[in-house]
Amino acid sequence: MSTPVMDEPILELDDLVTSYRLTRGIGRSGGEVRAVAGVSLTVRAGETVGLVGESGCGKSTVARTIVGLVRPSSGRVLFEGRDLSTLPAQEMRLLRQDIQLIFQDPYASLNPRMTVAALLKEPWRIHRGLVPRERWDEEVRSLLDRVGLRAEHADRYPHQFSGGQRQRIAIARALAVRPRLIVCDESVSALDVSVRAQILNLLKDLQRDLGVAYLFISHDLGVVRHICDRVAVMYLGKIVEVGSKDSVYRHPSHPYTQALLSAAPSLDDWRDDERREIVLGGDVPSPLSPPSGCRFRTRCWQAQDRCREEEPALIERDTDHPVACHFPAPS
Amino acid sequence: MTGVLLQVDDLAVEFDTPKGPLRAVRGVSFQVGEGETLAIVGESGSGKSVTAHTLMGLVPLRARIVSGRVTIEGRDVTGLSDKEWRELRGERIAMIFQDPLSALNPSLTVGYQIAEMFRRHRRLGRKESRRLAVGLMEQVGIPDAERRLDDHPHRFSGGMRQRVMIAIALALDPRLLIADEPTTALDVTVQAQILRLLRQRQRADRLGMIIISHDLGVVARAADRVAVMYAGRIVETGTVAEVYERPAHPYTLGLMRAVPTPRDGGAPLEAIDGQPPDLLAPPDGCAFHPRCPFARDKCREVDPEQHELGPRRASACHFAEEVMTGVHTGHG
Amino acid sequence: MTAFVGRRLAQALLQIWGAITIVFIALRVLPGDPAELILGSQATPEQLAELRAELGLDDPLPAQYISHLQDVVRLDFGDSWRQGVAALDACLERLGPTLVLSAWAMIITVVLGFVAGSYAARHANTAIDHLISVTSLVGQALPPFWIGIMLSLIFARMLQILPSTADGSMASLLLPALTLALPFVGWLGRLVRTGILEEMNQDYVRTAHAKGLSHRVVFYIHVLRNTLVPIVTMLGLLMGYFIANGVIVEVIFAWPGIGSLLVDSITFRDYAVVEAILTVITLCYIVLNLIVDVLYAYLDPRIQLENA
Amino acid sequence: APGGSGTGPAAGGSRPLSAAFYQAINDLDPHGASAVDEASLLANRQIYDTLVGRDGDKPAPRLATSWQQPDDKTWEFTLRDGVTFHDGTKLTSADVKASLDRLAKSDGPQKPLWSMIDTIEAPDPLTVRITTTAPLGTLLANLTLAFILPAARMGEAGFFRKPIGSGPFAVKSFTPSAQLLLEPAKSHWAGASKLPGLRLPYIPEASTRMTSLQNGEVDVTWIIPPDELKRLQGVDGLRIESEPGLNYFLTWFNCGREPFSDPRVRRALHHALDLKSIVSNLYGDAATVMDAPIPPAVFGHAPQQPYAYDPDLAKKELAEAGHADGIKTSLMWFKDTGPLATELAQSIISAWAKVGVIVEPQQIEKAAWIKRLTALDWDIELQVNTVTTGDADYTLGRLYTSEANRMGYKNKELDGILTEARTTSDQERRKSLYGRACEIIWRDAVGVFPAALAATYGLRSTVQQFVPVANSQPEFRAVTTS
Amino acid sequence: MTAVRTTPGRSGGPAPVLRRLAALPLRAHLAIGTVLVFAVAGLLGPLIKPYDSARTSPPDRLLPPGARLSDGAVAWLGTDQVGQDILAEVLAGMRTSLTVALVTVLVGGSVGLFLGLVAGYFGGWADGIISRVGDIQLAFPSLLLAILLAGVLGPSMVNVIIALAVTRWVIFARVVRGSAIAVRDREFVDSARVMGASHGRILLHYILPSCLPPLLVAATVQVGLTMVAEASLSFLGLGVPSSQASWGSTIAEGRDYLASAWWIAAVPGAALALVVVSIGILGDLLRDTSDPMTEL
Ligand SMILES: Nc1ncnc2c1ncn2[C@@H]1O[C@H](COP(=O)(O)OP(=O)(O)OP(=O)(O)O)[C@@H](O)[C@H]1O
Ligand SMILES: Nc1ncnc2c1ncn2[C@@H]1O[C@H](COP(=O)(O)OP(=O)(O)OP(=O)(O)O)[C@@H](O)[C@H]1O
Ligand SMILES: [Mg+2]
Ligand SMILES: [Mg+2]
Repeated sequence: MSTPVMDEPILELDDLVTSYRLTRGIGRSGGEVRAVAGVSLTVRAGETVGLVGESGCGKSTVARTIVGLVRPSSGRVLFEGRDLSTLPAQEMRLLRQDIQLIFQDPYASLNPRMTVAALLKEPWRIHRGLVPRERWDEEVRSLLDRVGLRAEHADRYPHQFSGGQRQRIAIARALAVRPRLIVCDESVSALDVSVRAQILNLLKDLQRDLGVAYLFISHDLGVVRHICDRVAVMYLGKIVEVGSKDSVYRHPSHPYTQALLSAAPSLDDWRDDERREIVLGGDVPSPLSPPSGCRFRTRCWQAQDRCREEEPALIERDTDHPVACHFPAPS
Repeated sequence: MTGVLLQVDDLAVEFDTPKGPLRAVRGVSFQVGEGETLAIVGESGSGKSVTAHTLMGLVPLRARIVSGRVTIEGRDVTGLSDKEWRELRGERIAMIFQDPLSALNPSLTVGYQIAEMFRRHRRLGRKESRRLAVGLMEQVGIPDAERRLDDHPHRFSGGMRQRVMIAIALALDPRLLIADEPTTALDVTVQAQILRLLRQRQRADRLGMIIISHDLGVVARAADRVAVMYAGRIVETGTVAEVYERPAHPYTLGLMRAVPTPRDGGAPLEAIDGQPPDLLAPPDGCAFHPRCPFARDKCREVDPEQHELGPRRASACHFAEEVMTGVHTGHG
Repeated sequence: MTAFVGRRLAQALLQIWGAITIVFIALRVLPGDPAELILGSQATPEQLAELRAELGLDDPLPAQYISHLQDVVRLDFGDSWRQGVAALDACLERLGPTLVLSAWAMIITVVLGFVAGSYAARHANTAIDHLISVTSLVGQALPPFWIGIMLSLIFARMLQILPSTADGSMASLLLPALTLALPFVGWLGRLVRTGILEEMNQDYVRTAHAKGLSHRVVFYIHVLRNTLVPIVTMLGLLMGYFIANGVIVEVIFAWPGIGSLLVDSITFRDYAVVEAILTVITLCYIVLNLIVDVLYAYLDPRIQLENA
Repeated sequence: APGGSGTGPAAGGSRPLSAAFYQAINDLDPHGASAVDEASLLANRQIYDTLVGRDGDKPAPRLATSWQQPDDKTWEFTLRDGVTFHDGTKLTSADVKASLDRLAKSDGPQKPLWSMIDTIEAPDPLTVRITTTAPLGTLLANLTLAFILPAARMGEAGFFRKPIGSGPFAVKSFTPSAQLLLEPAKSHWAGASKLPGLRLPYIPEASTRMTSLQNGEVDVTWIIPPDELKRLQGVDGLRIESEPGLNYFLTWFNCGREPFSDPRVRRALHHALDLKSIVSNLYGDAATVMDAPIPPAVFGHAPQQPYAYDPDLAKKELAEAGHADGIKTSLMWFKDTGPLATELAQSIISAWAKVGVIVEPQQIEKAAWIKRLTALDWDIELQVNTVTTGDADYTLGRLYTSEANRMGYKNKELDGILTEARTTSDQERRKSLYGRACEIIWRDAVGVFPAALAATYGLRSTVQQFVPVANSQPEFRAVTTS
Repeated sequence: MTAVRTTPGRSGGPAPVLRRLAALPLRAHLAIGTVLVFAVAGLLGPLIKPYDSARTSPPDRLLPPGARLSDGAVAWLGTDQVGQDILAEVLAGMRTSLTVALVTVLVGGSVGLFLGLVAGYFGGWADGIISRVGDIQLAFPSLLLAILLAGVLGPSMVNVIIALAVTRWVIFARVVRGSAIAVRDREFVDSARVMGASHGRILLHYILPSCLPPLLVAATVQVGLTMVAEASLSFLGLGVPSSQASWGSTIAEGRDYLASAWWIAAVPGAALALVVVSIGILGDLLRDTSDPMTEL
């Protein structure tokens, strides 16, 4: 596998909107949730982009839209410049291999009735010709080795593994189709710290060796900071701030980002007991009826009348660090 | 430190399983003083919850206290009858659980569930209990308490539900509050709200508090003292500053290094290799030795006792001093 | 709430339409012709033809279907040829006794089922628990008519302490209601048992104990209420079963209910009555389910009628 | 609560007499669709009255005190004076005329009985004159089924839910096929009933019916299932009364079909049956082997020489008819046609199997049975038939003519005999004609006539003055309880 | 005889099955034993005690168990109202009853499985139609529907099966639909979709295996209930015709003799109860062990 050029965009989301229809009874529509309300984001080959935000803000929906589990209601998903929604089914199926998804729950994401070997061979059964049949066993061994499992694990069932091992299997399975982009939806959130560290290290190694790009979804700011090159902060279906890791963490410009960073617990918190922490009041509003204007204004301590009326756009000011706020903190 | 609220000595709890006895808690000792917050950290399955439940007299099904003594406000509670426990729970010691949705009864109103404390323990009337419940809800920061009293839990957000749980726990002014992963199910911003609320209440009432978490960050923010659990034992205790600055057990050290920090600059994390031990058949010697970089022959043979490293500072490692200095030399 | 009820009613209408259609199809394609049954074996072909025309049996099926639907909308099922009265009247006259019987069977089932179920739950995995569970299986394994006849033999013929037929007294309700209830007592008991055991494992029960509540309060105020939620839905179903299973019990105990009338009417091709009865039973069923849904929402506030 | 005002077994003196027949009363319209159901007739006999009744096999006066025939086609009836309906109005010839007119026009099963009626006149309040299109020998027998309604009220809507008649009992309440509750009429020409009331519940399940007789919920019940007869005879507080009945089993061959078009085959099958043993084992005292195509209690019955049980002869005859290898055929019946019908069918089938006739049992549903029966779509069939009027014409004259063509049997001679018997009013002549008909039918083995059923009544000992009757329609006017 | 060897590190294999079998509670052994005994008896019954509905013997009617028949044989379980040996009749009846029950469940189960899978997996209008039809049918109490159909079609084994199967498919379809929906949104199914697996493959390899255990449990329960329902239809005269012995019809016909010749209804009744209870116990066990996660 060739090492790709870093700057080349591999995935582009262009004003992506994804809604869920709530059904009520017999085929009646019960309204729509705009879970993703216009998201634009770029992932370049070989890089890791973090997507952080609170529960329900639409992170998983972004992931599911990218891999084609749900259809966007508007906007485009471009993979290597090609619009996924306009592709013919056949090509679509082929492209599928290039984007893989790893889920949060290592217990639920593996078919309990398949052995590890069967799980890993499944993609080759689906995409015939990807790996010739006679090389399957060999390939399985090398995949297991790749993710730090032993060859004899191939004949076991998922329930015979620990959570960390299962997540390794899930990763091996994603790698089986040699993807260019892996979307990790909270892939380490369910793991204990020590195991989490193993998986994070593994992901980094794989990126170094294979050049895959990651869209890394997490609510854990510490983890995102550790693994990502760039970070996007999401609030209620919208991205409020994107930028390189350093600029976002050092100079958060959006009040929500500031609050998030200040609320995130860290090992060093014991040092200054009476830190000036920003504790936001209230909860994330329901995406069924988002607030007018700026979506964050209901919890923002510096909201003004303008925020109520006008929705701030995600504007790039001087640096490569766009913020969607009328009154961003100077960076 | 003023009076000791809770004293736990050599507590051991076993589960009867089809595969034999599972030693979930293996000789745990600690104390909590008035106005003090003790954090218990440790990975999943290390026995934190079982310990906490045992303190409440809620020994889980098919579990059995093998040994140990629990003293609450100077009173040995190990052999209390059901009725005596009932008088203690809620009145003297109270508990908050991880998932505030499942921990509340879905079919009773929030108001009822709070007021129940006054009605059952204090035998107060319906009106009076409601009035008190409204007061409590306001105290824990639930806006519009009067109106929300008659709502069912599912109408509340996660943070609000946890506030309700706190209100219930604090209803009868207990002296000791146990919080088992009180914020794990919550978002960071809400977690910050709840941690602040707990801290405020604890300071105001000079509560003794045990906060259980697997998140070292949460512990750092919320606690005065830490007890680190591994495989059913407390492997290290001390103040937050002591433990975080100079871990005295290789497991604590491993935990610290496995957590990404702003300072690591994206360098590979130092993961602890291997798996937690099988509690049905814990390894001989120190339970941590198969994963321990410091392990020697002694560790494989002798299960280390807790030994004092200072006032209320202890470690259950044969080579605690070495570990403590190792940290210093390793991470300057 | 109104939207919910409206939607449920729409669904109910659909069900009724379906039921009417099923019955129509079933009755019109079946062999056997009411004209022959009415006139008996001595009728001439001309007489038969005349009567068939009169009964509208000669029209093409779609036409019969349409006019049938129109009649049903007007609640006019035609006359019962055997009773010479409006089919709906004949049917409604018998509905009362069936409902009374079903209601009593329900009361017996619920009382015994809850007692047995909560006892078994409190003594889970003991010999008594297994006994209750096997007994409940046996209750369902015996044909209901067998149970009925045995009860009648023992209590009415041998002991002579209870009447074996409907004579209007409360005592005469006992055997049929018991027969109807017995197979379901164990069934409900098992349901209650698992419900309670499941509920007992819920986190909120732990909370309730941590609050220092007594076992009684935890059980009766916290657990039982939540156990009721899934069971209440079952009870609606159960009442439906009782109305339907009534057929057998009504025959055995000469109970003048709707079920025995139905069986007779099918045998004698009394279409009008069959249609009236099945429509009425379907209606009962649907109304019951509607009540259950509302009750469900009342008991379990998580289910909101608006977006159920 | 359902069931009306009945009481439990322990109730005392004033409770109505409870009499449970084994069939359901569906309708109280005596001219309606269920007019010849035995259960309806039973109810009608209590509520209404007829011009003529039966005494043994002779007509007896009821509402008509006398009658004469001015000519072959004309009958004149003189009505009893002073008869009133339950509402107190007088019963006159106008009521009789209206009732008979209604009957003649009805669509019910009695229609064929009245097709030969020409005019009905009421020249004065106590005289009714009936003219027929041809001489009608069965008129008196038919009139035993013609119940008289009050002309002024019979057209009212809902009249038959609580009808009024001139019979010994008035309707108190009625739930079709569940219960009929009667109270004694204040007056009756033969004397008012002394019973506090009469309850006719329908108890479909035989074992329940027996239970309710035994524990006293029911005072009288009939028919008693054959297997219960012996058992009940030994029970304290009960007594059994029985009477030769009008119900009998018949097994027709489809004489229009191979191989049954050959009388030798039919006779052979007769010889193959040991009816004596089958009937006595199955029915005991509850039935007797028949010696004619109609039961002995019927007017017109003439005993015939029984077919001997001789399987060898049967085989020989079958061989002669070209069926040495046996026959494959079928027997159809419906389950509730009569007591132990299935058992009887099985026994007959087993017996025939022994002579190489393999019969496929076809137990089908009643509606399907009727359809196939009338369409002659069957080989052999088994049924219980009732001579409702007690007159041979009702069965022989109705079913065995070439025109009726009920079993594919056609015999000009028989047709002539039956027509003459119907149109003759000389009863002696009729009797001998039916005797001849019996002989022909028996000789040609149109069917096998296995058993005549007895009308068996179970009574509590407290019931007095009960007269068991052949037609299962006992009268309760004279019954008393002690 | 070959020795049973276990491969270390593998689950399954014969030895663990035997061990698991041995670890079952007593009532499970009794239940399995009963079912086996009846299965063998059903298979060999016609060889031991042939039954022929056309071989009645009126002189031998209603004889108590152990009585000697006119042909010299002993009727160990007595004779019925036409003089048939109850033992032979019960053996023959078992074949009918079990056939009716198994075929009914098989037919109803297959239809239910197919429709349930389609409804549960695809959702949308297919689900709408299937669920609505199911609702319509459930608005009919199942016994009434069976009565109506059996009444309409007339008594025959095939018709009984049709009438009963029509009332069962909804139950199976609901069970399958429920588990299909539960599995449909599980992450491992999503991951197969992301992999590009076709609907057919997902249905067959992912959804179906998860639907089978609950279907199997439902099927076991329904086998028992179907046998009871068949008996109830017989009681109303709508069951298998009496020329074809079935437990249901024997019990139903023996009902008039419960006071005098109890053995007619009691023997097949006891057999029916035993089999149904045994199957019920097995169903319970299946329910407890059907989740592969509990095999740990
Ligand atoms: N299948 C669905 N139908 C309807 N609404 C949905 C569905 N899935 C998600 N939603 C809603 O869409 C919104 C975004 O959900 P999403 O799962 O993308 O959030 P998330 O950021 O991944 O949250 P979490 O951190 O909890 O996983 C939420 O409000 C959620 O309730
Ligand atoms: N009911 C039970 N039966 C058998 N073993 C149990 C039971 N409950 C807990 N255990 C075992 O006891 C040990 C301690 O469990 P405990 O719940 O206290 O862990 P914990 O530290 O609270 O973990 P977590 O962070 O996952 O909540 C674990 O190994 C667990 O498997
Ligand atoms: Mg998510
Ligand atoms: Mg825990």
